[in-house]
Amino acid sequence: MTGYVWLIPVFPLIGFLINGLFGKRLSRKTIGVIASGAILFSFLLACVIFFQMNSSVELSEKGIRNVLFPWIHIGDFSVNFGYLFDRLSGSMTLMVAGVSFLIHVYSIGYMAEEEGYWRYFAYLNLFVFMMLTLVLADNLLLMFVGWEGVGLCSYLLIGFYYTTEVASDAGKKAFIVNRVGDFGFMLGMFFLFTLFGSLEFQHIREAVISAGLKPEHGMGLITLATVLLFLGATGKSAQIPLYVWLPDAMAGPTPVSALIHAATMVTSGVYMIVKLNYVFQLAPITMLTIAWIGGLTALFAATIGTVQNDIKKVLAYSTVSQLGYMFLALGVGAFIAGFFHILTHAFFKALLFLGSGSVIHAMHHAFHHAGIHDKDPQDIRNMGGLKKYMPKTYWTFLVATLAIAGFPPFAGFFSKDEILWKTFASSHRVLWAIGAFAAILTSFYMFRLVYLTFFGEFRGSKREEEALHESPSVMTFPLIALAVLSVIGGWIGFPHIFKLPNVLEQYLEPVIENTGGIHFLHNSALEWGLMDVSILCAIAGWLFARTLYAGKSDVPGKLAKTFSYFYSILLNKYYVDEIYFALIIRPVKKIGDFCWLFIDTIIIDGTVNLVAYLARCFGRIYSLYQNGAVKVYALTMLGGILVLFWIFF
Amino acid sequence: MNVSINYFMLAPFLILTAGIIVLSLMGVLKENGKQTSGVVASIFLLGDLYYFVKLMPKVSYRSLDYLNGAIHYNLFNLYLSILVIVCAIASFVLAEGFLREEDFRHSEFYAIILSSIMGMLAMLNTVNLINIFVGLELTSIPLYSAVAYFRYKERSVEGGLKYFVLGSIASGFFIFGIALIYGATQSVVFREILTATKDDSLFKLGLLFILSGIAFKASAVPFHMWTPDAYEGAPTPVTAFMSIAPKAVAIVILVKVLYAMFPDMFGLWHKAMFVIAIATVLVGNLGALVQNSVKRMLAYSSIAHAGYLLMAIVAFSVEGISAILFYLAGYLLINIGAFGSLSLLKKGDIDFVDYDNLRGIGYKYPFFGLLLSIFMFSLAGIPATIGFVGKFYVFKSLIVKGEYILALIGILGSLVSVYYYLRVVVMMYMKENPEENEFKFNLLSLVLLTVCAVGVIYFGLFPQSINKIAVMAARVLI
Amino acid sequence: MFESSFLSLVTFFPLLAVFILLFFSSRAEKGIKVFGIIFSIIHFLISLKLLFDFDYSVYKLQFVEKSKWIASHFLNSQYFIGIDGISLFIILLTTFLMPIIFLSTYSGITKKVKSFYINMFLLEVGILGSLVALDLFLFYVFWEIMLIPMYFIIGVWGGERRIYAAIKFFIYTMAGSLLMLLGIMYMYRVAGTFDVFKLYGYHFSLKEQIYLFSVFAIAFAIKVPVFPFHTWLPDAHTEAPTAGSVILAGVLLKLGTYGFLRFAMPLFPDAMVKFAPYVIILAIVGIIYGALVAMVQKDIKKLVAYSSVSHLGYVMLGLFALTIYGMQGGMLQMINHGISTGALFLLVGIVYERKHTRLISEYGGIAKVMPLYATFFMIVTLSSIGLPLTNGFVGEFSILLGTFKSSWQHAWIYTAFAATGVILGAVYMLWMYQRVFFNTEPSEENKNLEDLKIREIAYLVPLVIMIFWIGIYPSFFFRRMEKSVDYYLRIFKSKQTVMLIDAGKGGIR
Amino acid sequence: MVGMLDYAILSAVLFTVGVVGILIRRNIITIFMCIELMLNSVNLLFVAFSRYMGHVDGQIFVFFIFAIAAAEAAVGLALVVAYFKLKETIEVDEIKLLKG
Repeated sequence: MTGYVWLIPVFPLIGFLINGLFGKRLSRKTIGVIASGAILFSFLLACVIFFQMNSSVELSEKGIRNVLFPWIHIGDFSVNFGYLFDRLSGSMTLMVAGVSFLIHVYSIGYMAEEEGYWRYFAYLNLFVFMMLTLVLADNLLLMFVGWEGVGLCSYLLIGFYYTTEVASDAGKKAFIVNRVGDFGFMLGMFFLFTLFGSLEFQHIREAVISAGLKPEHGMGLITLATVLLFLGATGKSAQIPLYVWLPDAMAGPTPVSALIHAATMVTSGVYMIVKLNYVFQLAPITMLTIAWIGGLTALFAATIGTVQNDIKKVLAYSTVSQLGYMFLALGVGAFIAGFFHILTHAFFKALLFLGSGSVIHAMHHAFHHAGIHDKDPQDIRNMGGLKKYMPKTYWTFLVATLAIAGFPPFAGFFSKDEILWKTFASSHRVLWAIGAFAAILTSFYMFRLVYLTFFGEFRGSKREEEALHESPSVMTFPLIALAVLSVIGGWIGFPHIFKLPNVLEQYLEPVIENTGGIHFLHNSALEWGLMDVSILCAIAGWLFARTLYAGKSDVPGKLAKTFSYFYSILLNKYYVDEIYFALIIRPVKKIGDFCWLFIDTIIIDGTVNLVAYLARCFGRIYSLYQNGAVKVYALTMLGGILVLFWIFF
Repeated sequence: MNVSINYFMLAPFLILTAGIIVLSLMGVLKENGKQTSGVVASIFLLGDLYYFVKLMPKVSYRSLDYLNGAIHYNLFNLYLSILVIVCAIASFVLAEGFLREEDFRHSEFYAIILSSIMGMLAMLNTVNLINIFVGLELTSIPLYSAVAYFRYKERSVEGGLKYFVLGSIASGFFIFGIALIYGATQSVVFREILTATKDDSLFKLGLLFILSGIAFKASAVPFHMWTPDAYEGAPTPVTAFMSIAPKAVAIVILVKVLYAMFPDMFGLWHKAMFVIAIATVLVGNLGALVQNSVKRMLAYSSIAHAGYLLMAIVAFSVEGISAILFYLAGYLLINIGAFGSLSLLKKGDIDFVDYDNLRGIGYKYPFFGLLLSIFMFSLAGIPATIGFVGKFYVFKSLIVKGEYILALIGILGSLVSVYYYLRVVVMMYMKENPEENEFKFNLLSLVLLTVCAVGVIYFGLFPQSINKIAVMAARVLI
Repeated sequence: MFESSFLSLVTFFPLLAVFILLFFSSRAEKGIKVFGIIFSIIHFLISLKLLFDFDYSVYKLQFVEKSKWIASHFLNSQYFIGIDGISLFIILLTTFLMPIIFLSTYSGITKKVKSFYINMFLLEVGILGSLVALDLFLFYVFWEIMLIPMYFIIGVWGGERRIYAAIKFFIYTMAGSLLMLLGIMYMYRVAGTFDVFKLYGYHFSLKEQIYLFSVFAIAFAIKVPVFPFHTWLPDAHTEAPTAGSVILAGVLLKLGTYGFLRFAMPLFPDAMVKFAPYVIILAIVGIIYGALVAMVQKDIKKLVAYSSVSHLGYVMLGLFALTIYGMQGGMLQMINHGISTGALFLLVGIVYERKHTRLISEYGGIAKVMPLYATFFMIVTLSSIGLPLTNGFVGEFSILLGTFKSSWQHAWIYTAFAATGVILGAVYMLWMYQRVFFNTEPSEENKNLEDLKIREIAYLVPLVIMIFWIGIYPSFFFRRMEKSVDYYLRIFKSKQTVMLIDAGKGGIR
Repeated sequence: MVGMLDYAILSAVLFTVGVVGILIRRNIITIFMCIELMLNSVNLLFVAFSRYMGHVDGQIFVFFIFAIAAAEAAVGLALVVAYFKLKETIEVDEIKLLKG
C-alpha cells in the first residue's frame, strides 16, 4: 500500500469533483455521504499506511515517498509533484483527516436547511485536498500550492453567504492578508533555493546536516530566509501583525470555523516551522522573534477575548491566543511541545466551535420560531440557562473548557504545561510569566462563556424558550467523539517526571535535529512546582469568572463602567482594524486615485495630447498666415530670397 | 551656312505642335468635336510616348545631342519625359468624366495641356539654360489658363490669377539669375559653365536667383504660397496634373542644375537646401493638419512630399537621385489615384471635396472607399505600398550620407501626416452620413484608379523593376 | 534547408478566407459567421502540425523558407521566414484564440459583419507574418500592416470614443515603429543585410548599440506597453469590441516582448546590459502602478486593461533578468497572459452583451442569477492573480525566481517589490469580483440575466483547460522553449564586451 | 565712358523697382507693368553683358525674353478680364476667397 500515499489527498479531490460538477442534480443526502465518505476513505488509508510505515524500522526512519510527475524544470531548478509520508506528516495527516471527517458529519446536520448545500461540501472537500497536499508535500513549492489552496478555500467558505456584504468582505480580507503572508513565504523559498540548491525537505535536511552548519556561522541569509518564512506563517496562522482576518472569518458557517479556523489551516504555519526546524534552529534571532511574537499574541488576544459578546468571536480570539502559545513553544525550541499543542488544540477547539455551532443552531430555531429577526443568535447576552435544554452540548462544551483552561486530567493541561515548562526551562523567564498570565485569562474567558451561556436563567421571551432543544444526533455524535479525544488526547504526551512513557516525544524524536544547540535544564523539583503554578492559574481564572458571572450580581456591569475606558478599547479590539484601514487601505486607495487621475490622465496622457494639440496649433497659426492676399505671398517670396542671400553671403 | 534640321531629334515637339493645331481647329470646325477631342489629344501623346520608348535603348549608354545642347536625350531625361506624358494621359482620362459632368467641354482644354507638356519636354531634354527658361515659361503660361479654365467660377479664376502673378515674379528671378550666370561665364550650356572660369560673387548671385526660380515651381517653402490656392482653385484633373508633372520636372531641373553646374559649390547650396527641405516638410505637414477640405489637404501634402524629395537632393549621391526617381514614379500613381478619386465626387458643377462630404462613403460605395483608403495609406507611407518604399529609399539615402537630423524630421513629418490621411479614412468608415448624395462614377476613371491602386500595391511589394531603371537613369547624371 | 513551404501556408491561410469572404453577400451574416468559425478551426488544426513536428532536442530554426523578394539595388531583402522555440507558442496562441474569438462574436457584432471578419483575418495574417519573419525588412512590413486592420476594428466597431482611441493607438505605435525604421536602415547600411541571424554575428560598436537599442526599445516598449508608454492601452481596450480587445490583449501586446527577445536584446547585447537595470525598474514600476490604478477603476474593461499593464511588467522583468528561469518564465507568462486576459475580456463581453454597461456599480450579487458564469469568472480571476495550479502562478514564480537569481545589483530588492504585485493583483481582482458577484441580492434589472449559453461555454472551456494544463504540467512548454532560450542566453554571454557580472557587481551568486 | 558696372547697376535698380512695384501697387494692371519692367531690366543686363564680352548670344536671348513677356502679358490680361467680369474689381487686396 506504500505506493498509494498520493491517493490520500486525491480522495477528497474526487469528492470535490463529483460534488462540484454534479452537485446541483444530486440529492442532499448523497452529497453528504460522498463528501464524508471521501474523507473517511482517505483517513482509513492514512491509518493503514501509518501502521505499515511503523511496522518497518527503515521505512519509519526515512518515510514513504511517491513522486508522481515533474512539475517545473527550468535550468537547475527542478520541482516535482511528490508526496512524503513520514512520522511528522503522517501524524498530522491522521489528525487532519480525523477531525475533518467528524466536522463533515457534523455539517450534514448543521447545513441541512441552507441552500447551496452542494457548493458547501464541494468547497469543504477541496479544502481537505489542499490541506493534505500541504501536509504531505515533499517539497516547499508543493507545500506552497497547498498553502495558497487552503487560503482560496477559506476565502470561498468564509464568503459562503455571499449575498451579505459582511461575509464577502471577510472572505476577501482573509485572502488578501494570507497573500501578504504568502509574499513572505515565496521570498523565503527563493532564499532557501539559493542557499541549498533545492526545495525538497530531505535534500535541505541532508545539506544542513552534512555541512554541519552551526548558528554561530552568523548566516545573514539563513536569518533572512527564516524571518520571511515566519512572516508567511504569521499570515496563515494569524499572529500579531496579520491576525486581523481570523475574527472576521467567523462570518462563515460555524463548521468552517471549526475545521479551518481552529483545527487545520491556522496550524499549517506552525507545522511548516516544525517541519523546517533544522533550518530555523540555525537562526537564533528568528527563534527569539518567534517566541516573543508568540507570547505577545497569546496575551494580546486573550485580553480581547475577555470582553467579546459574540460566542464565535471569543473562540476566535482564543484560537489566536492558543496559536501564540504554539509559536512560543517553537520559539524556545520545544518543537515537539508545539506540535503536541497543535494536536490537542485541534480536538478541544474544534469541539468548542461545534458546541457553539449547536448552540447557535438552537438559538436560530428559537428566534425563527418566535418570529424575531433582529436579535443576533450568536450573542451570548441573549442566551443563558441552556444547560437544561441541551445537556449533551453542555457536557461536551464543559469538557472542552476544562481542557483548554488546563485542568490536569484533560489534554490542554499536558500540552500547555509542557510549553510553559519548556519556556521556563530554556531560561525565558519573562515569556513564562506572560504565558502564565495569559493562561489565567484563558481560563477566565472560557468559564465566563460557559456561565453566561449555560448557567443562570434564559434571557429571552417564553416563546423562544420552548423552542430550545438539543441538536440532532448527527451533530452530537462528533461532539462526543471530540470530547473523548480532548480527554485522552493529552495522555500521549505525559511529562517525563510522571515516569509514564511520553509516546509523542519518542516517536517524533528523529524528526527534530538538534542543530541549534538548544538545551533545557533538568530540575524535576522545579518542574513539579511550575506544574502546580499552572494548575493554580487555571483555578484562579475559574474562580474569578464564577464570582463575576455565576450569580445574578451585576458586578461585570459596574466593573465595565468604572474601567469604561479600558473596556471600550478591549471591546473594539484595540481599534486595530481601524488603524490598519487608516494606515494601509485608505492610503493605498489614495495613491491609486492619485496615480490614475494625476499621473496617468494629466501627466502622461496630457503630454501625448499636448503634442497633438501643439501640432494643431502650429497648423492653425500657419493657416492664419496664409490669408489669401497676393501681396503677402509675394512678400514671403522676397523674404525667402533674403534668407538665401544671408545663407550665401 | 547650311543648318540641316534633324527631324528625328525634333520629332516629339513636332508631333505635339501638330496636335495643338489640330485640336484648336477642331474646336472651331466641328460642333460635336468636344467628345472626341480627348481621344485625339491622347493619340498625339501616345505617339510621343512611342517615340521616347523607341529611343530608350539608343540612349542607354550615350546621349544624343543636337544644336549644341539645345536638345539632349539621355536615359535620365527620357525617364522623366515618359513619366510626364503618362501623367498627362491619366489626367486626360480623369478630365473626360469630370468635364462631361460639368458639361463645359472645349477642345482648347486639351490644347492647353498639350502645350504645357511640350514646355516640360523642352525643359527636360536640354542642357541649355535658356532652353530651360523657355520650357519653364511654356509650361507655366498654359497652366495659368488651365487653372482658370472655369471662368464662371470665382475660385478658379482667382486661383489662376494668383498663380499667374507669383509665377511671373518667379520666372523674372529665374531669367535674372540666368543673365548673371551668362555674365559670369559667357555661356548658358551646362558643360561650358562647369569648365568656365567663374568670378565668384556674380556666379553665386546667379545661382541664388536660379535656385529661387526653380524652387517656386517645386513649391519649396519660401516660394510655396501659391500652391494651396492654385490647387484648390483649379479643376481637379488639372490639379492632379499640376501636382505631379511640373513638380517632378522642377525637382529634376533643380537636381540637374545643382549636380551638373554647381557641384563644386556643394558646401554652399547644401546649407540652403537643408533649410528649405526642413521648412518644406514641416509647413507641408502642419498646414495639412488643420484643413477641412480634402483637396486643399492634398495640396499641402504635395508640398510635404516635395520636401521629402528636396531632402533626397541634399543627400547628393546616386542613391539619392535614384530615390527621387523612384519616389516620383510612386508619387505619380498615388496622386493620380487620390485626386482622381476626388474628381469622381462631383454632381453638376458642385465638387464634394470637404472631409464632411466623405461621411459614410466607405459603405455606400465600398469599392471607391477601398481605392481611396489604399491611396491614403500609401501617401502616409504604410508598408506594402509604393509610398512606403519610396520614403524608405529617400530616408535610407539620407542615413547613408549621415544626414540623421533630416531623416528624423522626415520621420516626424510622415508621422504627423498619418493623422490627416487617416482622417479621410475615419470620415469614410467611422462617421455616419446625414445627407444622402448619389454619385455616378465614370467607368473609365474607375478603371484608371483601379490600375493605379494595383500598381501602388504591386510596386509596394515588388519595387525592383522600377528601381532598376531609376538606378540606371541616376548613374547617367553622376 | 527548405522544408516544404508549410509555414507560408499557415501564415497566409487566412488570406484564402478573405478571398472566399469577398464572394459572400454582406447580408448573409449567419453564413459569414459560421464560415469564420469553421475556417479558423481548420487553420488551428493545420497549425498544430507545427507543434507536433517541432524538434526541440537541439536548437535550430525550423520550417525555414528563404527566397528572393526585393533584389533592388539599394534594398535587397529576402523572404526569410522560420520558427523556433520562441515564436512557436505565440503563433499557436494566435491560431488557438481565433476560433474562440469568432465563436464569441457570433452575437457580439451586428453591423457590417463581412468587413469585420475580413479585417480579423487580415489582422491574423499580419500577426503571424511578423512572428515568422526573420528578415528585418519583412518583419517591419508585417509589423506595420498589422496596425491597419486593428485600427479599423477599434475605429468602426468600437464604443463611444472609438475614433480617438483608434487614432491614438495607430499613431502611438506608428511613432515607435518609425523610429525603429531609422534603426533598421542604419543597420542595413552598416551590416549590409537584413538577415537577423547574420546580424547576430555582426558586432556593432558600443555607441552604435546604445542608439540602436534605445530606438528598438522605444518601438517595442510602446507595443508591450512598458510603464510610461502605456496610456494608449486602456483607451484602445475599452473602446475596442470584445473580439478586438481579446486579440489585442491576447497577442498584439506579446509582439512587443517578442520583439525585445528576438531583435532588441540579441542584436545589441552590450547596450542591453547597460539599459537592463533601468528597464527592470520601469517594469517593476509598471507592475505596481498598473495594479494600483487598476484598483480604482470604475469600468471592468479598463481594470482588465491596467491589469495587463501589470502582467506585462512581469514579462519584461522576466526577460531582462537575463537568467534561464526569468526568460522561460517570461516566455510562458506571455502565453498565460494571452489566455487569462483573453478569457477575462470574453467574460466581460458576455455580460456587456446582456446589460450594455461595463460599470462595476451597475452589477452586484449576480452570482445568484448566473452561477455558471460566476464559476468561470472565478477560475479566470484565480489564474490572473496567479494562484498555484493555475498557469499564472508558474509564470510569475519563475519570473520572480529569475529576478532573484539574476546577477544585477540588489536583485532581491527588485524581487521583493515585484512580488508586491502578487498581493496588489489579488486586491484589485477580488475587490472587483466581490462588487460584481457578491455583496447584495441581485437588483431588479439584474434579476433576469440569463446564465451562459452553450456557445459561450464552448469557447470558455478550452481556455480553462489551458489554464489548468499549463498550471499543472508546464514542462510540456518549458521543454520546447528551453533550447531556444538557452541559445539566446548564450548569445548575450558570448558577444558581450561588458561582462554581465561586472555590470551587476553586488548580485548574490 | 559708361562701363559695364553702370549698366549692371541700372538693371538691378530697374529690377528692384519692378519687384517693389508689385508689392506696393493695388491695381493689377500696374502689377503687370511692373512684371514687364522686371523682364526688360533683364534684357538690358543681357545686352550689356554681350556687348562687353563681345559675345553675340546675349542679344539673341533678348528676343526670346520679348516673346515670352508678350505671351505672359496676353494670358495675364485675359485672366484679369475674366476676373473683372466676375468680381467687378481689380483691386489685389480683394482677392481673398482662397485662404487657410
